[in-house]
Amino acid sequence: MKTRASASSNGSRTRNLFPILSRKMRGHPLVYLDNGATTQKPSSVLSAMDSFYKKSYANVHRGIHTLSEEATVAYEHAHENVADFIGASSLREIVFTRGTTDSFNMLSRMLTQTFSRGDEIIVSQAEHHSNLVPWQQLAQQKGLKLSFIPYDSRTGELHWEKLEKMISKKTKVVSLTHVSNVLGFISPLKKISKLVHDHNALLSVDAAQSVARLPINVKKMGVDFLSFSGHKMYGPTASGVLYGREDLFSSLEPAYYGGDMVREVTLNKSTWNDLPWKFEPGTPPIVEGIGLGAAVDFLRAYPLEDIFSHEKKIMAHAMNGLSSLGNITIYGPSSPEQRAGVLAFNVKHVHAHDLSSLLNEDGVAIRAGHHCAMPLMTALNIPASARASFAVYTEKSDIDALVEGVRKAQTIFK
Amino acid sequence: MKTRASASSNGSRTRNLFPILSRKMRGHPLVYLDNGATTQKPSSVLSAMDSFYKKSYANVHRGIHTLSEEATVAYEHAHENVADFIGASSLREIVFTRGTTDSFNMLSRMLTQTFSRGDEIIVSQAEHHSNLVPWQQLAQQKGLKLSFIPYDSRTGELHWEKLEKMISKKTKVVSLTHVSNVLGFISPLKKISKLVHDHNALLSVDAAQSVARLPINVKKMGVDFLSFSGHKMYGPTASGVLYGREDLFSSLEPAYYGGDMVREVTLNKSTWNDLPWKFEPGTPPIVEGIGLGAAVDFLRAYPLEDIFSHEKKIMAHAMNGLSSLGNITIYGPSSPEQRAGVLAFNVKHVHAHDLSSLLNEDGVAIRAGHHCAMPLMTALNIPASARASFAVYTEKSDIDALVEGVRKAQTIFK
Amino acid sequence: MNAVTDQRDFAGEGMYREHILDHYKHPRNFGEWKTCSVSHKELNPVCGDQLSFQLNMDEKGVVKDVRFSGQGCAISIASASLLSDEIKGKTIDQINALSRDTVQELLGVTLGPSRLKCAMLSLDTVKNACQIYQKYHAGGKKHGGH
Amino acid sequence: MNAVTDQRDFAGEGMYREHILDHYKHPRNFGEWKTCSVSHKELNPVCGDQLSFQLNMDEKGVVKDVRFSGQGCAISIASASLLSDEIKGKTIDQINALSRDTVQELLGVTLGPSRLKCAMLSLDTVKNACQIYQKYHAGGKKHGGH
Ligand SMILES: Cc1ncc(COP(=O)(O)O)c(C=O)c1O
Ligand SMILES: Cc1ncc(COP(=O)(O)O)c(C=O)c1O
Repeated sequence: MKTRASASSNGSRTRNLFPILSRKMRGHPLVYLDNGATTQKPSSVLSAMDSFYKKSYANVHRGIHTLSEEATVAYEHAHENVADFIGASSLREIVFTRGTTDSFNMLSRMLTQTFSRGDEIIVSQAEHHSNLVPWQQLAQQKGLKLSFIPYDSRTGELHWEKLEKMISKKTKVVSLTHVSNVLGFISPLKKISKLVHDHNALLSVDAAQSVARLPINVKKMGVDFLSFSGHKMYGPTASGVLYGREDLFSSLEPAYYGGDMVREVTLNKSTWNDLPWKFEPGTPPIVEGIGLGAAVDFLRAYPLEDIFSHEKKIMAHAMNGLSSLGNITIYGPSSPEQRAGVLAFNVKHVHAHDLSSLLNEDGVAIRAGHHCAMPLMTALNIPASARASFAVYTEKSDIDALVEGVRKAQTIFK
Repeated sequence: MKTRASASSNGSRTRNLFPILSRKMRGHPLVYLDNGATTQKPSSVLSAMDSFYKKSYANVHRGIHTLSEEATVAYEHAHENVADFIGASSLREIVFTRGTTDSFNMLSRMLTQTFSRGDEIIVSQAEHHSNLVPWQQLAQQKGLKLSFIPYDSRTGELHWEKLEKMISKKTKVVSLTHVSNVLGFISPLKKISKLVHDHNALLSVDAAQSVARLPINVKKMGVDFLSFSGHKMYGPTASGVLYGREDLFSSLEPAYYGGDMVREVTLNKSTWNDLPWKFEPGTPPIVEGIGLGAAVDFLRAYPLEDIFSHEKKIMAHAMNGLSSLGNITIYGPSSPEQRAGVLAFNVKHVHAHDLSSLLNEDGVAIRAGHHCAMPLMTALNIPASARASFAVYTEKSDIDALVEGVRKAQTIFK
Repeated sequence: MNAVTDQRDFAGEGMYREHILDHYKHPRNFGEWKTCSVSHKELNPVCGDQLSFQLNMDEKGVVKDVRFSGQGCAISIASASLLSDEIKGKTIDQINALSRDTVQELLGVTLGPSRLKCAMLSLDTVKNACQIYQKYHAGGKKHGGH
Repeated sequence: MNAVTDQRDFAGEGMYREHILDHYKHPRNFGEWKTCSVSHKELNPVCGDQLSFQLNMDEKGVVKDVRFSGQGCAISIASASLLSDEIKGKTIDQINALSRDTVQELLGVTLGPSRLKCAMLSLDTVKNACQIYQKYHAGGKKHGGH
């Protein structure tokens, strides 16, 4: 598991680890550039799940028989694996959820239970709906104030300086994306963390786009809560993580209830299980958790430093290639150095949907639309954009296919 | 898919469809009698998921490229398949959740949002924590009344007659298990439905234990909401269903928020997507949903009528075998005819944990504990019980191994 | 015209055949009248497409003429253009009978679920315009019990 | 004694060897005193097991004698019985140093995660009893900084 394979030098060997990438799309090789939506899965992750179902499957935590003991050990080990991967202290800080959205729904409910009317939540104008709508709805229901760090059209990032003026004694939590799923910028979390903690607020981070792109250490970055999805880090759907600092998790009341998260239940009263189980009601995503653990092993075999620099090279190649065509607008920071794996753009006279359909005819899969970030689209004053997003298996030739496809579209629509 | 295999006559052929059942446990064949906790998976379900990951995997609903279109069609088809399986009108009534517990958390939040202080919720003393703790906690938070249909020690079921006296104008919802996960009884849903609807209340049913054991038709049974888990019906973990009558679903506000469940989002306001997507925030359990669809195909190939009568024969064989040993207490209805697949019992002088450990040495997997139904254990005045629970692959020889193991335990502990 | 053949082969080659591009670049019946029998606008927030249709009806409830305007992708504009020709001379009942298959046949391609939404925006807009017209002209020919 | 070998081979054959059954059926130091230095009761709600321990300490903080009572499965009762013998003559620091491995060595089996909980109830109860004793006898030997 500790074998290191350099992502950049072994592009095509990496590709071979992903069964779906050998699929032909109408005769063309599959060029999958929709990794921001979800990544493909390596054989190691698929076989970890499949063989678990075939050899050790059972429900966890309460069974005494061998299968249940094995399942429990494997499931708990996956928590430890994730804890280690993001620099958490122990599995007590790792709650397995069903994805980033689930993490934010859970976290926002647990936190706002402790807030009072007039307390403030700060998010940004560039958040994915997943880190916006839960706070927005709960703020409305509970009379909380929701404020937004605005988009900065000069830098293609957020107006970071404004946070300093916005934050106050009323601010209870600041919840921000680590890497924007549209603009691709990387938030300066260390600085933000200091500012947030100086004001006795909490910092929650959306790592959906960053966890498989750059190294994360929650303690070094000073993050109090971290949310991410398994399916965007080479793991299965229906898996995800909510990390929380142990002292915070200990004092928070759960927001979801059911079996396994309880210690004692009477008809009218319940007490809660130990961490992290008090936040995992019902039969958990057992096999998905095991798949997530295998995805962590996969990511560890590169290291993330290499993936980060690999994707930066791909980014530079893509930004160059597209710009050279002319009539292309690229959103986000202009330097590839300040971006992580996500490239949104528009082609003059070609609607993003049409571009995506045309690219698809040549086997190139990109995303087109609002990327679940409608308020950002409003700020950018566009209804939709195209988005290419990269992964460990993305090669320069994939980018060449993209650029060639865009060129063709320009000809067709000129 | 429509090939019918009679479950009763083809016991051992059925066994061959489940890869894990060929595992040897310390030289013994695996006798898996913990199906109430979770069932094993047939090859068809495992390969549906594995090959989807290897051939058509992508995120659903918004992608324009071929993989995303294929994934969307497959995921939506799984909804239709489930709708058809339980007699729902269309996929608009089928929300994919992550399991029964998730369904109840979602449903209880959505409903109690519409209740007023003093309104009443009725559950029973025999509910799984999953259909108790969410209502209990929300009742407390919102000043609602929670009442309980009591356990009836004469029949081993619930005091059904009492519901008639309890129910009133204040009653907004009655939420009951279809098959008890401890007592094995089958609730008389048609009668209950009439009573509940006569009082303008809603009927929510926990079908976790019934959906893979007896035929269900929500319209014929008069059920307004139905919750169940994929992993207890030969499908994957992290999959589940919340069925809701379309008119009710249409008028309910969602309880969880995020991408994909919205139509339009501005910084301060959101509107919701069409049914059922307005209740499926974020990237849904895509592959799990497809696995669930494959599990439905599997169940359809028998029919459930046959599974039901097969499990009843197994039940009779087990009740006879255990009773003949003496010093055994069986919980629930005394006639196998009134039970579905679940058999809880205790052996005098042998703690259920020790029994389970001893059986495990001979490859027999049963459950021991409170089965996530602590209030029922209190009513039964026991701290724990053993539980054997059956499935389509359970054979008489499995029961013989169980009975022989219990006999051995009696000798050891005598 | 292409029949809907293999479910799995969405939007085969030639989705952007001359036909569609022609209607996109030179939409028929494009523009806006000052007055008309009924006008209606719809929006697809998912992709930002918006279409507005104006209908002129005769006393028998037949579409005499039509104009549309708006913005969107090639599929949505071409569908609107093709549909605007198609509905001329049709009764409201005939328009209500038009289906997603009609639109795909007009386009000459089979669309996957997401592009189908682009294509259906025009039909939805036209049908809703007809409904509004009927509501305000209930005195005329009633919506038959078919 | 069995060392913890293969993680995956929990509770191998002979989990109910004579040794454990003997301590279950004839628990040592079983019973209740009227008075003692400290007494403490713990409950495992998951399986309903409950154990109560009484300790008599000498002036140096050494366990002179012990009694336990309660109900539970064979593993929890046998662990309590074995542990009650083991702690006699030990200091509180020595008791605090006892681990889950100690208990498994006393039992002579390796337990899986759920049965381990049964086995650990006695050790948890004893350790918590010691902590309570120290709290109320803080004047004596302080809990060392190890
Ligand atoms: C009757 C009943 N309800 C609810 C549940 C909870 O299901 P899950 O753990 O899949 O959420 C179970 C299973 O444990 C059950 O047997
Ligand atoms: C930045 C960001 N946050 C949150 C999400 C939501 O993740 P999921 O859909 O897995 O819940 C996504 C992915 O769509 C994302 O890119």
